[in-house]
Amino acid sequence: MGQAVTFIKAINQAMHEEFERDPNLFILGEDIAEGGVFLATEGLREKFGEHRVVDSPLAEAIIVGACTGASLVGMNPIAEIQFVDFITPAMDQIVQNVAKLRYRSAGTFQPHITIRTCCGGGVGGGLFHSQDNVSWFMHEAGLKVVYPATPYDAKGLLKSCIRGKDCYLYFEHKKLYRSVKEELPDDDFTVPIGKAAVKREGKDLSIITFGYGLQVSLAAAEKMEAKHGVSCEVVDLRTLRPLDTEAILGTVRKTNRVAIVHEEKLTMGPGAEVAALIQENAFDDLDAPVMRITGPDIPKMPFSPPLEDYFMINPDKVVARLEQLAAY
Amino acid sequence: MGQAVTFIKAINQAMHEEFERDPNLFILGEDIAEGGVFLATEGLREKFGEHRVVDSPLAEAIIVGACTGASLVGMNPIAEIQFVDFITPAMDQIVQNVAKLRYRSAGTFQPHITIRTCCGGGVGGGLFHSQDNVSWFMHEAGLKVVYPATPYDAKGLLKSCIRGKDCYLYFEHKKLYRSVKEELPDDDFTVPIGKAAVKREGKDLSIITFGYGLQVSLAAAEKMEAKHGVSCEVVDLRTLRPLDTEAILGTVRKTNRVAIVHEEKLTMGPGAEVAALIQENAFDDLDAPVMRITGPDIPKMPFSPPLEDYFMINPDKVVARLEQLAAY
Amino acid sequence: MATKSNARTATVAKKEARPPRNDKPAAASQPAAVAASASGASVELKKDQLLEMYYLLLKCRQVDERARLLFRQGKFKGNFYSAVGQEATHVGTLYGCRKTDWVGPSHRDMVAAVVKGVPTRRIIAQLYACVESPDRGKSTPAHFGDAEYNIIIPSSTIAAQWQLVTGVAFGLKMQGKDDICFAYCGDGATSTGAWHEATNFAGVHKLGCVYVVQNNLWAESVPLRLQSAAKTLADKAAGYGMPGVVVDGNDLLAVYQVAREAIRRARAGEGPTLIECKTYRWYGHSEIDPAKYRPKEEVEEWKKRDPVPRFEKVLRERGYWSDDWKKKIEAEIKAEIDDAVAFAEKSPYPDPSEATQHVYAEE
Amino acid sequence: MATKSNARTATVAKKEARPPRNDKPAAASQPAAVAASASGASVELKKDQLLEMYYLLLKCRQVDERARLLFRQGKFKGNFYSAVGQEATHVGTLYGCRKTDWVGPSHRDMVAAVVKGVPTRRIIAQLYACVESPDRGKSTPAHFGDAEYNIIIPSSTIAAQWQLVTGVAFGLKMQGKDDICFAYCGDGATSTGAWHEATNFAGVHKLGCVYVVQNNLWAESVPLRLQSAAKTLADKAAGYGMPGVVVDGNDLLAVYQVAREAIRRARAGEGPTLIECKTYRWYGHSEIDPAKYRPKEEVEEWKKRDPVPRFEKVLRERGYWSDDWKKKIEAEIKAEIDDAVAFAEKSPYPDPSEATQHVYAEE
Ligand SMILES: Cc1ncc(C[n+]2csc(CCOP(=O)(O)OP(=O)(O)O)c2C)c(N)n1
Ligand SMILES: Cc1ncc(C[n+]2csc(CCOP(=O)(O)OP(=O)(O)O)c2C)c(N)n1
Ligand SMILES: [Mg+2]
Ligand SMILES: [Mg+2]
Repeated sequence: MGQAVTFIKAINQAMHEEFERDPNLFILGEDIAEGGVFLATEGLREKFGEHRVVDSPLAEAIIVGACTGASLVGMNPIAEIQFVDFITPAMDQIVQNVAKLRYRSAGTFQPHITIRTCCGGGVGGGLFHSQDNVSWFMHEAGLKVVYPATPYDAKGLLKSCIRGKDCYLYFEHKKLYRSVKEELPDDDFTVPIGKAAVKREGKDLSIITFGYGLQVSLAAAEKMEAKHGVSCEVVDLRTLRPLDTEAILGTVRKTNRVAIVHEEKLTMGPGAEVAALIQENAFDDLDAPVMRITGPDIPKMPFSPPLEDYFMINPDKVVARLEQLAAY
Repeated sequence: MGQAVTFIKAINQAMHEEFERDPNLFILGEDIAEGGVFLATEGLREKFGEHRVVDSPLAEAIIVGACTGASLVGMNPIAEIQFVDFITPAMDQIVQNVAKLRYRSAGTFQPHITIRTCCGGGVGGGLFHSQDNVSWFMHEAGLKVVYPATPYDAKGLLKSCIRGKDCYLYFEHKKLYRSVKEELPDDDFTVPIGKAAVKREGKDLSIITFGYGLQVSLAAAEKMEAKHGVSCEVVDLRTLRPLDTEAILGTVRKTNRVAIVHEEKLTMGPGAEVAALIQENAFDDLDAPVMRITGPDIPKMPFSPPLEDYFMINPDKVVARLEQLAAY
Repeated sequence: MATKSNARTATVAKKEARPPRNDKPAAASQPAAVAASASGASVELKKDQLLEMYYLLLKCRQVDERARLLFRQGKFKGNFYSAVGQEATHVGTLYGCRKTDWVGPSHRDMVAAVVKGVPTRRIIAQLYACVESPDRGKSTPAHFGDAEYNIIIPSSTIAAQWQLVTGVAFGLKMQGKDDICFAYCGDGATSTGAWHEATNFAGVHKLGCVYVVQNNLWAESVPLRLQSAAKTLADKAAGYGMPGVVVDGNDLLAVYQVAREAIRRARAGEGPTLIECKTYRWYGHSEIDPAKYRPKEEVEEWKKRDPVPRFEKVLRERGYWSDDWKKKIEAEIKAEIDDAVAFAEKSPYPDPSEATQHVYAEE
Repeated sequence: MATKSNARTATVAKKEARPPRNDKPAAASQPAAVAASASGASVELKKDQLLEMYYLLLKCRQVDERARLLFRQGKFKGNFYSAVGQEATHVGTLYGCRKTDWVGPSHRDMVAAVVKGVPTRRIIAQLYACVESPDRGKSTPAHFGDAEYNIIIPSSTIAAQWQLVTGVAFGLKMQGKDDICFAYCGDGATSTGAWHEATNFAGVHKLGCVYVVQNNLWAESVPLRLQSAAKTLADKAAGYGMPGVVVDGNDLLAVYQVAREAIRRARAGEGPTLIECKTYRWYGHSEIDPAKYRPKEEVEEWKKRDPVPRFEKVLRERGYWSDDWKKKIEAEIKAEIDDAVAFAEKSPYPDPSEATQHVYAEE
């Protein structure tokens, strides 16, 4: 194993290695050639040149459109949307062009794109640097949606997107960028898309989560163990479309009690689909309703610190709800 | 009561009456001054002039942006998005400006807009004239989402939007335009936003639906009664955000078995939220898992007739699933 | 004029008078706003090339008219967007292009495939949404695409093709290839954000794009005066740092000449060109649109500028014309279309199970 | 030049030389690309008006610099986007406007509120995200809006203000009012689809908009050459059928003069104008951006064109200047800011329960 790297470094490494590996790989986005706000693309321009690390005009639709078009002649594009809050101008391209081009041409046109974007709150970003918006894309057949929570998964999943044949949205939670570190193998590795992972074994109840929710859930699980002797299993979805139904139902059948934890707003958040799916497929295994522990139904998220705190999930908030679940 | 009018005529009437009532009301959209593809705006320009019935450039973002801005000086705008398939270019305006302007200004700026759009398949429209996309907007705090199923509700709900203070998306299913007729009261009436309605009483199981789903569900309910003596209650949500939790839980507590019927794709479709909500709040009242009877997880929807048929819900498909639910 | 700061040689473009910009009848407000025809003077084309161009023009017309007829006969479902009246914009730009060049057609550009050399059977099959269509019935009729011929399948969302084609050109540039990209759109499309972002991007990267705006004065029932206040749509080009040219879109040789220079620039890596073709659609926006919003005189005036007899006149002037030849090719084309129709009618709809195919490349 | 087809009288604009368009140091490629200053010749302003303009210019500078300081001192969270170096674009356009005129600022235009006459306490309170802020802490610092002064609260999404202001102008026109709308944005914003759709719409409806593009050569670290290939950003105006003017954005009177004509047009119902102000931000994109991507020489060159001493020179030339007066107003402004800071520091954060307020007008 190499040395411990941060989440953002893992992403940066993945791109460096894949740029080396595939001469057709390029990246297009705003403010990337200098490394970007979070240094995700640090060193790429210096090493691979500005014809492969391309600063785009301030125009999210054509970032996606140009990448998609370029993929039709065999290029391998990464489109960076600086913040997922600014993905809305590209909605038309993503939903109508990217997601449907393969389908509407009966597979004769084969778009391939990795759309990297950063998301999530709790970093003082306010209403326009804290959004998730992942739910919209989970709804769209033709897209795959990846949302890693650890450096290992971040690196392995990004490589899978870049090497894959489909159209991917890849979410990076800002709060993870420098807060989690992990030793990564020196050797090349990938993480399969569409597979969840049990990140903590447990037997009394299950927490299904992803992204920053994983950190919060693991901390909450520790507290539940320490405080109540309740053993929590924590499942990291890693991919939000397609959902890993098998893994989800597996943990439900094991513990019979399940909570979904995410930062995104409650109504029509990712938890809605997961909860619907579980009760549909494992109704008789449930000893309690599937619980959704999520952000509130207000714009994500107001700036002033007490308002931001109100919005954010944290271990204590999760524990308070899990206590109810355990007692149901 | 007056004479029976179609769904589209009810919408047209609502606008005529409200244009008469409120001199600040105007409508902006593509191809509307001549009446539009479906004649929703028929006669408005002739009666109220082209300064109030304004053909816009082919530009959905500014249709919404201009209406929202105009509302800040006290105008009362209806923005027409010709097909909801073409709402994606306006996503940025709807989600970031419309939905959040009131909130981010702590209520000091007060946008008000009614975004009318037509949706739904089964009319040979193919991939770009059959979409729903309603799920995205159900997720957004700051928006209200209305989706009527009958001429009476269409007229009454549209009036409520026009007279309301919030920002509304108003969905019109194309298949309903001329297929349903109803006698409407001569007197002015409105239908409250946020209230579902029981459209058929029943005691054995509940169907929760909206839009074109209502027609399909009512037909399926008849068949269930005739074929199996199963009495189905049919609840029309009418508003998708906010959901009428009380009405939803009411029917669940009455019948203990519930299916959600909608045409939109399964994953993260409106049914996901409704199912999650029901099992959360009425778990012990359920004798069977909440069932989702919906369109498949493929782009909505392919053109060729057998492919379209594959996508569409219909009474027989619904009955086949309801039989399973009744037998659970 | 937008070409001002990007001085070019195309005399045709400069001579072009502007058709009327409002929705008044053209004839009333500005009679005979047809540009002096380029009629070949500066265009060096050999006889067989000119005859081939006429053949293609006629074939576009016949294929399009047959498609309309088939729709009205209830032979296929959905809708159809006729390009009749606008065919010179397709032939003039695409004539002589490479099979490997890319085309991004919009809803009204099915006949671009005719010029690109796609067999008529494939085109008609697309209308029938049958398994012999390149899209196996997934997309609506007239949204013809063909991966074999590098014709991107249109999406209904206006300017989608503009974005994709720009991306293709970006990819080709990164690969050092000199294949180029043609994109087509209407006057209405120029108002979209997608169009703006793509055109601007192509300007920045000097992409090999030939952008063809078919200004037919209407976007559905919306007249140009409510679409744009620009003097010409080509005026937009300067804002993207590219040449903008206005041309009589019903004058085949004029279009051809303007396109040649745009093609040369694109292939040489000198960047994109925006060509505004002033033209007109004879029929409604689609076959279900009676188009009552257009004054009869305007329609009549434009029908007089029909590109087909105008080009016939050129051939006559040069002594290349023969009525027999015309009859012969007309019959040939008709036979080809008849065959295609028979072929499509025999081809079955896809099996319902195909609905779930092609959503992803990897399950 | 885009003004070509819309001939105007502003001599200032026409004399303007273009600052360098690439990311090479300005000094190296094109030394002293500063336009001949309008220096008042044709601008009729009385002494007290000129002094008031200087006062506002200085106040913008001081408020902005204090905001930067407060951020670096950790007094408020979030981020800050300094307009230092660009203040003449705000004072020159907004000086003398009505309280009922509308302003659509972007992220870098907090000081527009200073010119519009908003009390400094409100502005500083916004930075502190406290209950005395007009937005009660809902939005991020520097995104200052104020319904009392018709200043639309900015969204981060670039060009959102452009869209809203255009809509306001549309509403005002329908109401027959002659209040007008000012919108501000950067060079980067001109690439967005939202910007295009709004500007085009304003052209079509001849709305009362004064559109101000602050071309500061950079959009974050992205240089203008990767943003646009247009000769000037004002070249875009012709594509919308409106006049486009380039002006030295660091020359207060030049901006003022160009803006007067735009304001006159807007108020008279003659339609919008696009003004490109060539200017420069002295500091990073935000306070967390060291802006290493800009050559030192370029920054130095532009600091020499500081609008404040340039306008001081004008006052001196006219014999209106006095060092004592400068000291006096400086102290006055400082005192006002000190008071505002003390005020904001005492104001509490909102109660968490406010998080759920203002989502809807009606529950
Ligand atoms: C984004 C989007 N908005 C609206 C539509 C509906 N629509 C289809 S064609 C059309 C008019 C197109 O006009 P123009 O660009 O002038 O092309 P023309 O039909 O005249 O060839 C409209 C509004 C659409 N397809 N896509
Ligand atoms: C739609 C959108 N995309 C991206 C961003 C991120 N962003 C914020 S400011 C900025 C650059 C703005 O540049 P410019 O328009 O030139 O204004 P300046 O900052 O130079 O004043 C970018 C890319 C955003 N806020 N909104
Ligand atoms: Mg047109
Ligand atoms: Mg800038």
